Amino acid sequence: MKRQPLLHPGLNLGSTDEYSHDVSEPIIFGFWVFLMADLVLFAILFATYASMSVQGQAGGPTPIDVFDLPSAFIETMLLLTSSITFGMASLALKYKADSLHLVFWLVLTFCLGAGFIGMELRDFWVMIQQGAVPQRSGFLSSFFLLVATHGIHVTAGLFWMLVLLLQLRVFGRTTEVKLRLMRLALFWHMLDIVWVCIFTFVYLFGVAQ
Amino acid sequence: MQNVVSMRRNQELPKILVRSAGVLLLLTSSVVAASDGFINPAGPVAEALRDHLIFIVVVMAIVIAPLFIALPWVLWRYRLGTKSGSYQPNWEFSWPLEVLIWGLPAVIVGVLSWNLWHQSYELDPYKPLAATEAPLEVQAIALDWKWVFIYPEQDVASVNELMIVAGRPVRFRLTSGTVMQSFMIPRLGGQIYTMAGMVTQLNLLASEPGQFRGLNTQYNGMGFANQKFMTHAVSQADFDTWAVNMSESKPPLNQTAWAQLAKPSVLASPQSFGSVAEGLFTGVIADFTGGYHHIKADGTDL
Amino acid sequence: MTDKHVETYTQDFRSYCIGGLLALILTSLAFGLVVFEVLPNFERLIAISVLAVAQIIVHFRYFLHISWHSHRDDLQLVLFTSLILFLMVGGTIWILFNLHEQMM
Amino acid sequence: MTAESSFSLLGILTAQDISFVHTFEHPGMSEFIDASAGGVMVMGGIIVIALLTYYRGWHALWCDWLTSVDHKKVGIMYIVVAFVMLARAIIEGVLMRYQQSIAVNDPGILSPDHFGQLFSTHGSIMIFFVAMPFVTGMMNYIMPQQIGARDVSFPLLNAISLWLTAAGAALVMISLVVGKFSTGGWTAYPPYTGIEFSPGEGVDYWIWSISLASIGSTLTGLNFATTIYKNRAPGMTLFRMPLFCWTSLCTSILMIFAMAPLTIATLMLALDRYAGFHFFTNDLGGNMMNYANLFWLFGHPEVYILILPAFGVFSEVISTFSGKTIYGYKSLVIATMSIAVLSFTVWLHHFFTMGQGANVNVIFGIATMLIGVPTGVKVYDWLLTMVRGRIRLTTAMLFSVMFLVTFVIGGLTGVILANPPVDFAVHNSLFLVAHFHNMVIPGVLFGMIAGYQFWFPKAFGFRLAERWGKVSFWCWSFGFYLTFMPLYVLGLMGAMRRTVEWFRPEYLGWLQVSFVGALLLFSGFLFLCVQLVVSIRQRDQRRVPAGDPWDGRSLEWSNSSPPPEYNFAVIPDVTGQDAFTRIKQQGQAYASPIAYEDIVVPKNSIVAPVIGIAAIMFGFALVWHIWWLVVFSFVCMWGAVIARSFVTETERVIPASKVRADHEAWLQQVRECATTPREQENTSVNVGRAEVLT
Ligand code: HEA
Ligand code: HEA
Ligand code: CUA
Ligand SMILES: [Cu+2]
Repeated sequence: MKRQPLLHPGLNLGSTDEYSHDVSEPIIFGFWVFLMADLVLFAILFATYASMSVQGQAGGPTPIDVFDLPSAFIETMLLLTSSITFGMASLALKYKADSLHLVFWLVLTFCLGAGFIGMELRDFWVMIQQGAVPQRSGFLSSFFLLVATHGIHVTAGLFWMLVLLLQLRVFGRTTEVKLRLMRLALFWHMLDIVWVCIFTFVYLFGVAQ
Repeated sequence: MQNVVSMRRNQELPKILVRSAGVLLLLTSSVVAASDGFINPAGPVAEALRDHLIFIVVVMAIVIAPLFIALPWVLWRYRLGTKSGSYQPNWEFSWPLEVLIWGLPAVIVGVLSWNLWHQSYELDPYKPLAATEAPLEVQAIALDWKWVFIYPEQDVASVNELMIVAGRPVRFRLTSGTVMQSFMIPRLGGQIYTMAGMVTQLNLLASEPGQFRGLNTQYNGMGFANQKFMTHAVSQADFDTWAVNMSESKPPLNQTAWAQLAKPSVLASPQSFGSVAEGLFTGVIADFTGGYHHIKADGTDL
Repeated sequence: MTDKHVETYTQDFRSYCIGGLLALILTSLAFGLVVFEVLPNFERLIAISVLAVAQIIVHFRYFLHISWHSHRDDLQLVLFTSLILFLMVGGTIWILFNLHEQMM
Repeated sequence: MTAESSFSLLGILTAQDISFVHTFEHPGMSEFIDASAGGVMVMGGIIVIALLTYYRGWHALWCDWLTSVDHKKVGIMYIVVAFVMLARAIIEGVLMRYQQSIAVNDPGILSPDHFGQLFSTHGSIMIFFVAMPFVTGMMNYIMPQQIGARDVSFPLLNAISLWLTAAGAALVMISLVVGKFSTGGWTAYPPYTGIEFSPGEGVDYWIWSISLASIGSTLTGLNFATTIYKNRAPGMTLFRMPLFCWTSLCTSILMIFAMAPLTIATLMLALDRYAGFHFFTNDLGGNMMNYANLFWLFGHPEVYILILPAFGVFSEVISTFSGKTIYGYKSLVIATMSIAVLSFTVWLHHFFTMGQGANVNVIFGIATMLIGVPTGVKVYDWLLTMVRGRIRLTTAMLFSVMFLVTFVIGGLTGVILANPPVDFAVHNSLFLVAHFHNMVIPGVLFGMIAGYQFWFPKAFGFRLAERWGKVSFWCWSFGFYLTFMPLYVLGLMGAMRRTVEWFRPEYLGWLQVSFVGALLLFSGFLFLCVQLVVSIRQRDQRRVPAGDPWDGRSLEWSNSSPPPEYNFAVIPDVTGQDAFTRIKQQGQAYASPIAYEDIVVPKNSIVAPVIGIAAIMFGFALVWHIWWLVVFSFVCMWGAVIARSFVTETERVIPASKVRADHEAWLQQVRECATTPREQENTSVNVGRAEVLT
């Protein structure tokens, strides 16, 4: 190899598709910067939740009253598995010449993600049935905003996946589509990290206290 | 000749500055003496604040004054076409200077920080003032656009008028029945926010009898500019007489009177109340924090 | 560094598998701690926090492929972000709890 | 939100909300001023449209500007937005000064409500729609050229950021005619701005215009940071970048991290207002203190977002007009970075008086003062840059010098405010108002004006008239001191901010002086306009086609004025700091390159205007609860993005032959130009080729 290979975070295409790797440099970096800005957004929501879940219950339901821990656990498992399947999709993107594997893994990821969203909506519904609506207290306002913001991100990721599946169909595996898939992968894995924090600091903490 | 002209031009600007600053300072000090800001203190807190301010300015002058002196000199000495200063377009670094320009401000900030540390604890508004007498307790409630003062020990209340004892510390406990506001009596000391459902504290003292303006400093709508009150610092004897007169002659601050006060309005003149409904102050706070039923899991209680 | 970062399928595959496995295990552990009420209350909170941090590191390492081999810019970015997040979250929590204590 | 309003075609909008109708029905001085302002705006819009139609400018406007993704045009458009908004915000400033100067024991001419709207729009506009677009535009125009890049990393995203900012600005302007603006100040503290105490559309206008702008800024930050990290010319290492690029980088980083808290705070406030959430309400567990916390988590870094680019400009201007390398380059870089990082550690100093413990105040107070150290280093580095130089007091330089003098006064008062005990006494007072105007006017605005004087010839190909520039400068300087020094005094005398009427006769004199000062400031602004008009008329004597009128030191001066759309015919190879000065001294300036290559530039795109217009509709619809339009415009925005991702032909190639022809023609022209000695740079001798001293 002539030049020192540059490794950006995420799966590098360098060893199989050098051209795409070369142009990916600023684009992936830019996307990382975006992810970091997004992470700040979540961090602020976490900090707000941290205070409101304790100080803002207003005599209303407390975390332990309304959280369905097993359900959250299953959601976590779904999302984690979807990260692994997206990993497999990335591998297919990098190493497999055909799109079949890629599409298979993406569709699987989509289903897992959709399952996650479905369960989350069910959880919300149950809470609302119990009267634990966001209008009830500061704690619930901040809970719904934090968790729903994550949910909206996942939903956006699902839409994005659909668009990319369409693009795979229309354009095939062009550099542009590849780079978009790589960005979606980063987005997806990052949402996982955010969820791990939600699971731990919202659900587990809420119930453990 | 030409030199003189360009010198004049080059120095015009800083010179004017220095002069106007001087004039300003003079004017300031004379006007300030007559003003009712903390700069003309009427109590130990405001006095400490003023001294702290002066201390900062003096210490900062050590690093700021050199700029005012050096800048005109540099502009003059290194102007285009001069023969005076050497021209070294690539001169870009010097360790001694570097150490100086990082070091000196760092030392100054160190000194200021030390001072800040001590003063902040010393002048913490929650901290009771050192005095032999027990402080006078006053509960202040911010409303739109008026201040309600309750004197729990005397069981009287006044609106838009504050009566305190000269020479005796006052301990305020403050809350708000509406939006966030900020309570301040400039000549006595600093301000503190008042917020619904919460209690903040402030300790002040007026050294001498007198009248001091107080106000809300945090914008809260149409009546903001009119939300002011007069503080009367009087002797203990006068204060006691006043309190007794109040309880004998003024109407009670009951729920009806309170409901009237709580409506947004600007009062034409201060009001007084001869007795205060039990637990009014805590009630105002509880309005925003308590009184909720604990929700049941099945939601029947919502 | 001996290898020139020319990854092979097996290497990459293994990376995702290890990551996935670790992630699932760590989550289950934390869940187990809470459900079965292992450890006293405070220690339990500490334990699940540690597990969460470990899991975040796992995700960064195996899914997002951030490591000391990464491009310097990206690593700097992530580290700098961590610093800012720490300041913002830490500061906010400190301030709000302090205010709460002083006023309620 | 009643049932019928949710389904009505116009939401809760009624004829009563149009300011003209309102004024007609409730005449009064305050209403009259309000309606005239609206009238002026509408008239201005109509005149612009008429002129464009008359001169058949629509096509050019659309094709050359509005759809353009060229960073230079985007930059100029940012500055135009800033300029339009500025015109409104200055007048509001002067109006407020007038009101206060007559309102001693007298209601004056403005109703309290109108005054509330004035300081709210003035503050919000000045920060978000004047200062922000101004610095963003400046960075847009200059930074890519200084690092030797052809454009920013994501040109389309750049245009989208511009349009989002412009959409926010448009919403504020619309509020002049349709409905009212918030009275909550630029900080919009709840619970006052909550639905209970501020029903109506005002706060909603604030929320959505600020949100749009903040998203635009986040995207800008991300774009610039990537550009600086990834698009530098070969050899342009980070530590060879001009300081303006360093400050741009730090500003971008601040934008990336600091906008999120604002976005979240406004979102929460919106949820409180629209959906009955309890983030900042008085009851049910809401906590308004968190709003203050979040707002300033953004708000403090924000003021450094504004000042850092100005610092960059001063570095360039002072070094160039001293004919000398910047003193202490590394220490300036380190200082800039320290300021950027430290700015995330001090936000609590805006609410020292909220009631937290002394320990919290102490930590944040000390952190705040620490910023004084790197700032002081910068100040003295600039001073030392002049030492052993040859200083030319051009307009840009005068502004820079006056900045140094005045800024330290503002810094001094900043340090005073950083001491919690003293802040308890002057918080919310005119002392504070004086402090921050002392930072934003001599700091940010002087910086931007200096940059404008400095780079104008680069952007438009001719120099500005120095004489008018200097007249304006003196008005600005005296105006500033006259306006704001009295406010310091008033603050110490216990006069508070946001006050529509006073009751202390001793304030009167100071207030009147301050008003005179404001008029002077305003005339300073007018003289800047005069300067522009005069310069345009004399443009033929003022042309600088060779592109280097000031003996510039960085790469942007090495190409023509105005530069070609691709900036550099051939990407330069950089060998050190002060890249262009080096090239000149080595005698390699204006040499023909060995080879030319095809240049790929992005094509124009309608995506950004579509998003921008949809964003205006989106904001407007949210303010007036026109739900169908909310959905529609939201779909439009994202539809445009998705549709764009299916477009494959997004770039255009400029063939090497054309690049060669243009560039060689320009080089030929430059070689024929006489060189200008520095003494004559403000005469018509100066055609943009600087004399090189060896
Ligand atoms: C960038 C910020 C900025 C700027 C420039 C200004 C400029 C001015 N401000 Fe400012 N002001 C604020 C930010 C700013 N302000 C903020 C944030 C608030 C707080 C709001 C609140 O309470 O929430 C405030 C509040 C405020 C008040 C209310 C004080 C109170 O609360 O009682 C007043 C009152 O007089 C005032 C006056 C003025 C005046 C007279 C000017 C000007 O007239 C000064 C002169 C400026 C100009 C004339 C324009 C500059 C011209 C250029 C840059 C042109 C150069 C460019 C080209 C030619 C391309 N301001
Ligand atoms: C561009 C804008 C800008 C800049 C650069 C600054 C710079 C600084 N500001 Fe300012 N500030 C504002 C804009 C700005 N500010 C605004 C808009 C508000 C009010 C918002 C509102 O409420 O509406 C505000 C409010 C504000 C407050 C809150 C006051 C209150 O609400 O009660 C404080 C308190 O600490 C503060 C401090 C400082 C300090 C310490 C600096 C420092 O960065 C200054 C550093 C500079 C120097 C110190 C001078 C040069 C240094 C030397 C010559 C070396 C020697 C120095 C030392 C040894 C210390 N500012
Ligand atoms: Cu605000 Cu307690
Ligand atoms: Cu600040």
